[in-house]
Amino acid sequence: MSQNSKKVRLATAWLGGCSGCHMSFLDLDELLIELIEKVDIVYGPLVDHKEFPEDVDICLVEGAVTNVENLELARQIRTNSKIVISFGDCAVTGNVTSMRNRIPIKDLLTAVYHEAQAPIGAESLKVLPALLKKALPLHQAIKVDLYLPGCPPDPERIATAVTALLEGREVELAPQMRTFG
Amino acid sequence: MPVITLTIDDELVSARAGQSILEACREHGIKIPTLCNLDGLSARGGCRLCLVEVAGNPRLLPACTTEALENMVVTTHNEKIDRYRRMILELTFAERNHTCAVCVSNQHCELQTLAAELGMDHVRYDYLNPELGLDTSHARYGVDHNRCVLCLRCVRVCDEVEGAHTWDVKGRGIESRVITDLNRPWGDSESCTECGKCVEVCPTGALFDKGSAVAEMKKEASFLRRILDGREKNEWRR
Amino acid sequence: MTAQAMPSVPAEQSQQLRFQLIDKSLKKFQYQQDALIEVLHAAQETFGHLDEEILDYVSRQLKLPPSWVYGVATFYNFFTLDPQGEHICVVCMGTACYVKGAGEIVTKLEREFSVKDGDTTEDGQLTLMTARCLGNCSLAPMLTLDGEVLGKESAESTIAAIHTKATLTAAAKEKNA
Amino acid sequence: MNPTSLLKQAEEEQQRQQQLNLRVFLCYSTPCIAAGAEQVKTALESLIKEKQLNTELEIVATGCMGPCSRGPLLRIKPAEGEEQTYEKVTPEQAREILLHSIEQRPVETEALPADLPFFARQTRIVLSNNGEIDPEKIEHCIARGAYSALAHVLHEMSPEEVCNEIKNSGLRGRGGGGYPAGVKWNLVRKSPADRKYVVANGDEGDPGAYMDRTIMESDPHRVLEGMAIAGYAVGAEQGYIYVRGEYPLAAARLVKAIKAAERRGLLGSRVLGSNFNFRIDLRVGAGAFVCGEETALMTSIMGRRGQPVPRPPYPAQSGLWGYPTLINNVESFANVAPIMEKGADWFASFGTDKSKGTKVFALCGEVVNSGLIEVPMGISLRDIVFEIGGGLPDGGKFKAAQTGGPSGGCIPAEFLDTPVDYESLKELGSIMGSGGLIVMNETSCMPDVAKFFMEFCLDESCGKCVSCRVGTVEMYELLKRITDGSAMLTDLEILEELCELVQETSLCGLGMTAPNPVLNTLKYYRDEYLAHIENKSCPAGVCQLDQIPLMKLPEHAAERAVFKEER
Repeated sequence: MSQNSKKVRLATAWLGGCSGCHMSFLDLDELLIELIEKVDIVYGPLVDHKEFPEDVDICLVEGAVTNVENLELARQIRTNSKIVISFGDCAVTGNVTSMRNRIPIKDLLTAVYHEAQAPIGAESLKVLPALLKKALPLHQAIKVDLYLPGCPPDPERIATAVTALLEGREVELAPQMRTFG
Repeated sequence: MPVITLTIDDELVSARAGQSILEACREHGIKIPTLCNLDGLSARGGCRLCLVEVAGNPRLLPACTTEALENMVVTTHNEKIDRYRRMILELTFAERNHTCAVCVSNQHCELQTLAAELGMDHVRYDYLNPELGLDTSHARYGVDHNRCVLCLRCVRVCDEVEGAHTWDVKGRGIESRVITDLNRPWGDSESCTECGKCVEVCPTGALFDKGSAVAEMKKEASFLRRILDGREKNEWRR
Repeated sequence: MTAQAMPSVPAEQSQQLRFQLIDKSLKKFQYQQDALIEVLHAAQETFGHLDEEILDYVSRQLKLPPSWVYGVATFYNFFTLDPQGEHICVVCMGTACYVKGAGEIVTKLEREFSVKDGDTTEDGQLTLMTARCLGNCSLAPMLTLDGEVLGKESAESTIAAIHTKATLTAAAKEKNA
Repeated sequence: MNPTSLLKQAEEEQQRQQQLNLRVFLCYSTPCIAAGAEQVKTALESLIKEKQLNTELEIVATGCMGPCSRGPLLRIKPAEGEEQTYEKVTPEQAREILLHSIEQRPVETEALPADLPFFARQTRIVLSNNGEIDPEKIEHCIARGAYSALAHVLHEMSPEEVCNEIKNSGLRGRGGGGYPAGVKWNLVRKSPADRKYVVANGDEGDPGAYMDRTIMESDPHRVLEGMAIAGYAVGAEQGYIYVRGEYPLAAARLVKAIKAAERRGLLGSRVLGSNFNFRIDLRVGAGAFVCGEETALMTSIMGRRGQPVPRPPYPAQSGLWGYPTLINNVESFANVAPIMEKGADWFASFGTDKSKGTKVFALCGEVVNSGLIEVPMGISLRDIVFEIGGGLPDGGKFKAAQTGGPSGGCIPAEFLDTPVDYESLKELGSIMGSGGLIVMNETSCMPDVAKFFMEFCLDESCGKCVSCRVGTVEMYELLKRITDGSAMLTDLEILEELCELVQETSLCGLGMTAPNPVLNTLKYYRDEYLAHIENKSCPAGVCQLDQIPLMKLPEHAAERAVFKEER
């Protein structure tokens, strides 16, 4: 894909989350311009690629693993990425996404798709990917190399981590940069 | 008061006889993580974060309840102790629903800070996701059992400092819950003096001022030392 | 159970009599706060359970904070805050009983009487409980039905024994009526 | 009473017993009652009434005789001739046995062989009165020497001498820990305080253990006497005996025994005419296993939530209400009087180098003769299971012996010849514990057994410390997943690491030992765990294994849409 073979292949993925972590990524502002010189963004909501590509160097994964589709994608990510980063609280802890874990799936779907204000009806359920019994933090589904907590992780954290990785250094976050929430 | 000498982390330090290892460490600026402990309240030894190694003792001992003794050799940090502390935090986070992002105490929470400081960045155990309630029957305060870590600071401050003993614990094991009076809504409590000490000493967002939104609940427990010094050292004259 | 033993006494009076039984225990222990567990034992024996009124009474008499009393009452398995069924079946889940199939007995009882371990049937007939070893391991699997020890039980024999008890009680009630 | 009148009463009672033609001992302990001992007693009593035999014989309703699986047990002791024991006696057989014995005709019901290994291989010190006395009759106990050791101690020995005698005997705590009793006694004796306490721990909670219940039910005075001797030795005037709430009969008998002893001046003020005062009060537990832990037990005696407190300080320094307290297990106290009576050397002649005396075990599970046994320390497990226990029933194959309850472990067949003592069992990853010994055959699944004990521990955790409160639940969740098919190999690593944490960081013994059954079964039966996880098969055929790991994709695409979930 990329003409410059030296560029790092970066992917981002959006599982069960609100996309806030991706928004925070966009908040990198001018750093994005610097970044884009060093990396190719090869997959994710920010670019238009249908399939998760091979040979990804770094993948930032937002969101908890909450349905079968998430799980399949998580596995593809693991198989094809060198470094997988749990990106934001939903991926790291399950966070808000996992607040449904106490509720039986059946009750949950009934409440959302049948009793909610705009009923969608049973038919549409057939196209929804099946929910897992519990929304899982990413590392309980696949092996994770680095944790970047925060809801969302602020741009400073993202910059610190990504810069270190691009420079081939070990990522060291100061305590105040690794708080949940 | 007689003074004793002991070694903490390879350094010779002095302490007053009768002091706990934790107190001795604090006076010398040696940091040991704690959660259930609070200066001014009785020591409990429940959170297990302040466990230290004492030479000659095969078991790790809680620094808060273990008396510092002459010639004791104490290690407060090493690979094993640090790992255990992180694992204990993992268990604490897995026990209830600490969804930091939507907590009133977000960014002002002792548990959250401990996890960041000790490098506990993910939980490997199953989150237990218990079904827990919220009691907002009190006019001024609320209790959210989802955030409670059972440090029992509220129980102790209410009993030891305020003297009301409104709080206690019901049940046991994983079913333990803090309660007011006969497990009635807090707002109906006959013994509660509404002093709010319990809220201020609570390390997490379990006890909060009503009306606080996410990240708005800041707490200040330093009043405790002032009250106690005033009382015990007769600093406050009548 | 005491209530059934004194059917002619009006409810209010019998309640009063029962509080007198607690008083007796309180006096025996000279209102010492340390005797809380003993007093709760006496109260539970008299009333069959410990409700709010009883706990409040005990806490006032012993001059203990209510939450303290509630905490103690809920710490120990013996004390129950809900009224018990007419018949109480306690299945031993000690190791010897477990390896000899006590778990299956509990499952089948739960199914037969539509009751969960620790709960009472809706009609108030049966309370099903499990115990951590009743110390009669040579009788494994064993259980107690209204305090009577039944040894080397099967799910079927237990269900039959409970039905027999229930029938007897029903018959006795009919006779009284 | 004074020592002389005590002796006199003992002699009088012995004479009365000798004048009888026949003494009939009927085991009247809970298992035998459940097996029909009550009906046997009624039949015998009506026969006596019918034939007016009451001057020639007496029926003694005794405590546990031992082989509980053979109950009801009846023993006939004629004034002359051999005594005979009969098993599984029906009321009809009992009538026949009694009639024929009294008329000196041959008894038709078959008696147990006199050299039955169940009895022959035992050494009875603690249980020496079991089956010989009616525990509710203090005269029976006095006739067999009860309180004579106390009389001797009070009038002939100094407290220091008593402590040293215990020390020299090598007696170790029978509650499981095995701490040298003499050391503890001396610590309390030397602790300066104007008030001290003695506590007997009868909160026997290990599932599958009922030694202490039997001792308290069958020979309560033995325990009381031991406590009084301890009180004299350490300088305490008040004792508490804490009985598990599940044991109402033991509590009732102890109350009776205390009253009877007080009435005779064997307890209370000026015991046996000395200057020593000693009161014993009973405390009945209310259903909390953790109260078997000594510091939790003491908070419970004080009427509080039975939560342990960190040690140090130890009870010997600061126990009940902050005063020095000697706390020992009921069985430990039951060993005291015999030691005082026969001497430390005599006691030390039983057992092994480091573990002296005998140990009472509750032998049960898959074994022909289940019941209560007392054996010298150092006997092999094989002798216990196959000689005394008579092996496994129905041709079952021995798989493991579980000792130490939820704090112990399973000992596999290859270690059957290990001597039973504190150190050897510990080396095998189990513990002596209070004395429950459960035999398991091939139909027991080890991960399932580990899960059973973990469920016990999480239920009984007091909740004070995080490691035990949450750790036991998480260990249980992992074991549940291993046994339902939803575990991955990584879960095994997490489990092992968690076991280590809970062991090392829990506040009290409950948490510290809760991982033992897991670690121990992982050590000897790891292949069983692996079979569950990797092959989804349970070698013992116990577990269903019908779940898939949470993070595993359903295999069929059809299962991936929501409507499948809804069905």
